[in-house]
Amino acid sequence: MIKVKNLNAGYGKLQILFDVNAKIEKGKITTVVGPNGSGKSTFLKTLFGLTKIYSGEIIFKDKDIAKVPPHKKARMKIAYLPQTNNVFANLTVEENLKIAGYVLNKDKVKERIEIALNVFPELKDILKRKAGTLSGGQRQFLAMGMALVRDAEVLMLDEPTAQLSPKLAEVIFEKIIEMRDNFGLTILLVEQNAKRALEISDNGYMFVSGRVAFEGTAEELLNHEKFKEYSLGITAI
Amino acid sequence: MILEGAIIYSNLLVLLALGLTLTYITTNVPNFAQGSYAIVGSYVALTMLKLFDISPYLSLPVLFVVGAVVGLVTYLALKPLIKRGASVEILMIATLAIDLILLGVIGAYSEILSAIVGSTQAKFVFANLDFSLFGFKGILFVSTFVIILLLIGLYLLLYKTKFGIALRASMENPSLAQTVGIDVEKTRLFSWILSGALAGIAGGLLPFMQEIVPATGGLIIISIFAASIVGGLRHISGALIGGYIIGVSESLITYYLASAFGTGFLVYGKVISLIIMIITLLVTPYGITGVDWKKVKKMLSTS
Amino acid sequence: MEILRTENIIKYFGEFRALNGVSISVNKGDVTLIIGPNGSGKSTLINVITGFLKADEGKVYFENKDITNKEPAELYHYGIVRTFQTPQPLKEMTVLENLLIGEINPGESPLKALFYKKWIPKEEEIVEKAFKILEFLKLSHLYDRKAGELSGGQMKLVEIGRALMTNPKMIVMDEPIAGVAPGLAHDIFNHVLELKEKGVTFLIIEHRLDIVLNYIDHLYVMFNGQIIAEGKGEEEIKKVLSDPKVVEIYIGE
Amino acid sequence: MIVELISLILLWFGIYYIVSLSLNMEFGYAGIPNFGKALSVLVGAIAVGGILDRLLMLYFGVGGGLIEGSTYATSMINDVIASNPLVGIGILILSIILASILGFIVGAIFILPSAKLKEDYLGITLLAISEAVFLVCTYDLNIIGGYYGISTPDILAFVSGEYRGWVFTGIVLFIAFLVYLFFERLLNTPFGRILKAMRENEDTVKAFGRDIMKLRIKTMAIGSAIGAIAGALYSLYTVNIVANAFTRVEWTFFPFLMVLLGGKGNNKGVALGVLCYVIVKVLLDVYKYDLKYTLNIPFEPVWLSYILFGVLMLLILYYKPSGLIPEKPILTPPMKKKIMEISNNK
Amino acid sequence: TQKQEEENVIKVGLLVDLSGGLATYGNNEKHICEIAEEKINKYFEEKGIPYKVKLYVEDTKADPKVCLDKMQALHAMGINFFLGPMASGEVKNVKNFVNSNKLVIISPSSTAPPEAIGCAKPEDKKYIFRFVPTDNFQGNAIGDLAKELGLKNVIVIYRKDAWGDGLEKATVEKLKANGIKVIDEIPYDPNIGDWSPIIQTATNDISGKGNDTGIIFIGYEEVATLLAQIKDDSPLLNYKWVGCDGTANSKKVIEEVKDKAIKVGLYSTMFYSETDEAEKLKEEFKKRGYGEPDQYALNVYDAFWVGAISYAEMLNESGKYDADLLAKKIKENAIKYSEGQFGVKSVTGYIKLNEWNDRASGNYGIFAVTKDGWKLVGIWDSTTGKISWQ
Ligand SMILES: Nc1ncnc2c1ncn2[C@@H]1O[C@H](COP(=O)(O)OP(=O)(O)OP(=O)(O)O)[C@@H](O)[C@H]1O
Ligand SMILES: Nc1ncnc2c1ncn2[C@@H]1O[C@H](COP(=O)(O)OP(=O)(O)OP(=O)(O)O)[C@@H](O)[C@H]1O
Ligand SMILES: [Mg+2]
Ligand SMILES: [Mg+2]
Repeated sequence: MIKVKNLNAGYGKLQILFDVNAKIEKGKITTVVGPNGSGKSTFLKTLFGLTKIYSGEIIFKDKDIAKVPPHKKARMKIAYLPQTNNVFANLTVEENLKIAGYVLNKDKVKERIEIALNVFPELKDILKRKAGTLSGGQRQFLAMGMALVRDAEVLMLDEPTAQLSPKLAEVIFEKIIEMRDNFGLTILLVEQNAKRALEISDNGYMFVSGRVAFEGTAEELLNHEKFKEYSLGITAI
Repeated sequence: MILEGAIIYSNLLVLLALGLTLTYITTNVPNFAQGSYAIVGSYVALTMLKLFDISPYLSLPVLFVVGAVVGLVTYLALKPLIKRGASVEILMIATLAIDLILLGVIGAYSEILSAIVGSTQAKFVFANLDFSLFGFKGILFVSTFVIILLLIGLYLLLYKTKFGIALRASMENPSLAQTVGIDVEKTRLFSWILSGALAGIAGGLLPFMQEIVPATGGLIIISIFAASIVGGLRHISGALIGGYIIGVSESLITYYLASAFGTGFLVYGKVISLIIMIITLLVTPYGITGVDWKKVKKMLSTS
Repeated sequence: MEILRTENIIKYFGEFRALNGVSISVNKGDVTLIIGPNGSGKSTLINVITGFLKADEGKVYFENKDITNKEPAELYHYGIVRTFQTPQPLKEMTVLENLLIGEINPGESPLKALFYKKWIPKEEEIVEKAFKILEFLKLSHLYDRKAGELSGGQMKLVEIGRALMTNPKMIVMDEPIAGVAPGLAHDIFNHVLELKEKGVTFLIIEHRLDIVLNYIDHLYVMFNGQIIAEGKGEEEIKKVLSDPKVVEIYIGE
Repeated sequence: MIVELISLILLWFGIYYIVSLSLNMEFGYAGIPNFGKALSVLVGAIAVGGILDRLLMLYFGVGGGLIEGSTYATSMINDVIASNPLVGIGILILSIILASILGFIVGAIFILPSAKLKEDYLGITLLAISEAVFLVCTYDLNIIGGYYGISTPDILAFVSGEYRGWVFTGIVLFIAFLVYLFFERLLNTPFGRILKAMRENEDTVKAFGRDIMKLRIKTMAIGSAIGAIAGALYSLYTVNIVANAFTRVEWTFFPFLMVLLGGKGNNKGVALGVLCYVIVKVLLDVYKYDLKYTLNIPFEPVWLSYILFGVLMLLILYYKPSGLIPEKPILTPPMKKKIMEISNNK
Repeated sequence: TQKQEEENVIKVGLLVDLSGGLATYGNNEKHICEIAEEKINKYFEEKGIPYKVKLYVEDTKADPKVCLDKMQALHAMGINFFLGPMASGEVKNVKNFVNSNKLVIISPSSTAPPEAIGCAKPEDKKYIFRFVPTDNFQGNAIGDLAKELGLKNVIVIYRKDAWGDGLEKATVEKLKANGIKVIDEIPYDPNIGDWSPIIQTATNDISGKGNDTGIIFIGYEEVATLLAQIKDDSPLLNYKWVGCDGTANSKKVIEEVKDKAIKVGLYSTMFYSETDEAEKLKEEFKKRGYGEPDQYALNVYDAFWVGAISYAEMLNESGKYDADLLAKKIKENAIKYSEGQFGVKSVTGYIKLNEWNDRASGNYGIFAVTKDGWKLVGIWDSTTGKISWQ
């Protein structure tokens, strides 16, 4: 679905990603793990066009979309859920959901909001509240709900389960599986809840210092040395 | 009489404050050039009057368009800065620079116009051109009508349409707005155009009340800001409430103070309105529309 | 020995009652964990304890002193330090500066600032300490990076690092390891244990039970603004976690 | 002509640099949107005009109203200064002390609304307070003579006319330099750091034990004291005080422009910003007439100069959106030492 | 060569308000100075005087600080002789700069007493000329006019700035001396937005008063705005109004509120000179499309002439700029010029300067609004205080 070739990207003059090559397969879940600051979020942002690309290609449906502006990507049915600042704090929950369906027509939006609210019934009681007053977790599932409203083919999720209770985190993982299995969505997932994420994924990538340190199936990654190093701590002050 | 004047004055402040609030809500830029936008409108209205003999009321649509162009040009001037992620303060200072440019343009234009018309056009009013209805001044009706129309329109636009939500969304978090497919560029452009257009209209009506000189924009900007802020910068109805608070305290309250404590007080209209604004803000730190009424109700019911 | 106690805290947001009579007790030198579904009021409780929200009713005692509704700045001087769930970096300042703020330096008084002698020694001390903490958090190579330009997890780490700069009696942390790589998360909790040895008390909110359960002494479960279960010691904690109600509302199958 | 231009540029550089430095501490460092900066400058004038003048009138036993009285009293003191320069210098020092004390007090009170107000609301409130005081001082003739104004002593009455400008410029530059040293010393410290932290995130600063209100009061007290010094110097330079000369445009907005132009949070940057502003302004004032005659424009060159000035400022902002010299982290000596160590180890 | 040309140019700075509240006056002064510039250059050429005058106009926004800034800049360009500034506050703010740099200025409109602009002795004001009498003259004229009009009670509405304040005080003093009762003194903010508090206050004051009551308006052309905002059926329009030189001959009044002005008369005082020179100048002014010049514009016109002639004489005698000589010349030439000794005539009548270099002479014409516009209806004689009605 998406093919990344020799991607070099960063913020202004600061290069973060170095020669990244990756393949996000259609209808599969691809999970990216890695230490903090290794460039996972930057990778997603770059795919969506929110950073500076120095060189490389991003092939989507046989087209290089490296230079397509983000709001147009949203229209190409690519959805992206940022890690931080992922809701509009001054808008109400309802307005947030509505605006998530900005590129859809009215009826479609209604329908999608319906779907999102069924997945996150907790949102129903707080529709009129400003998103800025929500608890951390509530905010997170509002953001997820917004991703659902978008009706995308490709879903890029940056730590969707952070700050969620174990129960809700599990709900999210199940939804992700469901979206792949029932709707055929292509999903690119970044998670620090790495073990669980890889358990449900097809493919796995590991980033270290802005480079791809591992590429393979999720299972391979789970059993790899590098993964163990990353998930068990050893250092101390 | 005194009430009529106060209402008209407040209406005009509301109009000016509306534009300010609008760009603030949608682009986060406190626009110091808002006053001068209006004055551009005033001079265009004057031109229409002097050269084509068109009453300022009738030229309101033209002013709407001219104001929109001024808004557009300002936005284009600010765009490189917004693109480079300039801070709010930088943008605000940039609008100051634009205000200065507008002052220069207006001044130069007033000279050119004077040369064409054959008399000094640096200073003018339309008050004498006004009609009167039921013993009230025409401007009272026109300004009230325009405000009602604009408020309803803006309210529907900002709070009831998808595009309105998009406007507010793109101000708050442009990059997130892009991820949902909003063309942030377009929304910004639109709100500057609209804000300029509102100022253009205000500019056509202002001379019915007060004298216009090239620097008038700079003189009234404080009252505009005061109105916009005391009502609450985050909501368009703030401009309405704020305009009335400032307008009424500048005329009505000042008048009553003067009749109680001596006519010397009459010059302190601006001071009194500023003080009332400060007090209002100290009581309601986020402006009147920022008050949490539920909380107030609870407080009242418990005490 | 008890260090912190809350009695019947009630907190409203408008009409909504976010805390509905919360009483907890934290023992000195313990690591106490609060869990509960999203929106159950955990952060609100912590905000009340640390003075960022004012309780509508109820009392908070710290070392048997009434600290209800005191200003956050004052509570710091009682020995309470906190982190925020959403990181609060000083965005335009460097990572190092972000940490240095953790400790108060006499040079922050304008009068003393003019006389280097008055504050240089302290400054040397905290700079030294800050670099040690950065090293530990794997951030030392980023010491001069602006905090606003960090990754989500790194910001979280800076948040923790700043709290570690001080020598408080109690550290209150709101989801410290959300978004932190699992290995580093373990490291952080190992460090928590080290500090605990030195007598520091911890009150923590966290959802990542897979990591934190190994490190705690005391557990509270919150639901709808109330404490619904409590357990002290390994046994009791296990019991609480297998309580069907807790499983239903929080842990899931 | 060149000589006069340089003197003019230096004089204004000095005065505005003092104002801008203090604004930079308040706004650039502490993040207080002090849109009432003009007030502190006006306070300096009040210290000289409202207090010192009255003292002089008492001393010389001049009766009558302040406006005429100050004229006579200052005329008498000028005669004294003409024969005894020390008196002039004494009055300069006295004025500076009076201004900074009064500025200090006013600044501390002025910021109190910030206990409740944030950002824009605070900014406009400070502006409103400053504007209200300005208007009252303009209309009420008993404070500093309102729109008539009052005279102040000529501290350089012993210097002959053609050199007065130069000597005064020297004094202003010297004081500006001292103020610069003061701020460098004051702000490259944990104090400066905590101010910036407050600007960035108040909650964090609160959580770590600092009293925001106290910090603000200290900042504004110092800032206003310094601003008042500029006001006093300006009054002594013009040898009189006219209340409506202390407008928000000249003493608040333009200093903001200078600070942002130069780069907020950076005292050296601010110097560059002030210099740019002053040079552009003076050169435009002077050379706009040539523009008119070469371009043959059909209106007064004054308008052209407004336009050009605005455009130039915009261009600088485009070119350097975070100021000519962007903000740098505060490096205290121990930080420098440690960083050196690290880079040596690499 | 260019350098020679440069040396033969007399640079004259004009400091006026072009963008603020006094913009119309500023523009009038600017335009009339442009006319003067042409005429003077022609005159110099005809008389074989080897100089040219060149005008440099600056906008002070009526802000004393800006005024000083601009004067400094102009001085740096080598300008030593200035016309203006307009307001007393501005004059005061530049006073020291003028004295220490030995510049010479002639203000056409600053009327505050010398002590109020910081001059303790005539010596302090030796380079500062004002071609306008201080407020006492006009105050007396208005006071006498009110008396002649048969007024027993008056309300004074005045502009709250140095100009309005001074004239108001002088007028009230004279009114009281003339046995007229001042019911109320109503100040207004020069940047006023809404006149209704003023109108309401005046209406309250005047209600039930007999027709020996009048309204004295001391301000500028904003009287037109004020009148425009007064409703047609307002009682205020049933009384006589008296204006001053700020309102006299205002074109705006005729254009915008002629009917109301006719109703109240709007008797306004203005400097009067018998010469038809003024008429010619006004004609010329109108012809160029500038409208009607005001009193201060006429003052600055004379100031320009006297200044230019004196400057040229100074250069002839000493070969360079010499402030003391120039000041001396201006004082002498003011009289010669008034007497027509240079072959041109004063447009504001006889210009006699007192020891403070302020104008100390002048009769006032009384103008009123009639169906045919402004009309001279009487002349007040400064020596007798009598009015001869036309
Ligand atoms: N400022 C506020 N205004 C209104 N409601 C609020 C505000 N802050 C929190 N709430 C509400 O109070 C409830 C408790 O919120 P709180 O942040 O304490 O939850 P939490 O237990 O920390 O949840 P999470 O695990 O998701 O962070 C939630 O329903 C939340 O929406
Ligand atoms: N806006 C920015 N400007 C400059 N540098 C940035 C910016 N955002 C992130 N960085 C830097 O880029 C690097 C990679 O950041 P990124 O957010 O991609 O990490 P990540 O892998 O998502 O980490 P985490 O697990 O902590 O979210 C980090 O070193 C970070 O400091
Ligand atoms: Mg990330
Ligand atoms: Mg929480």
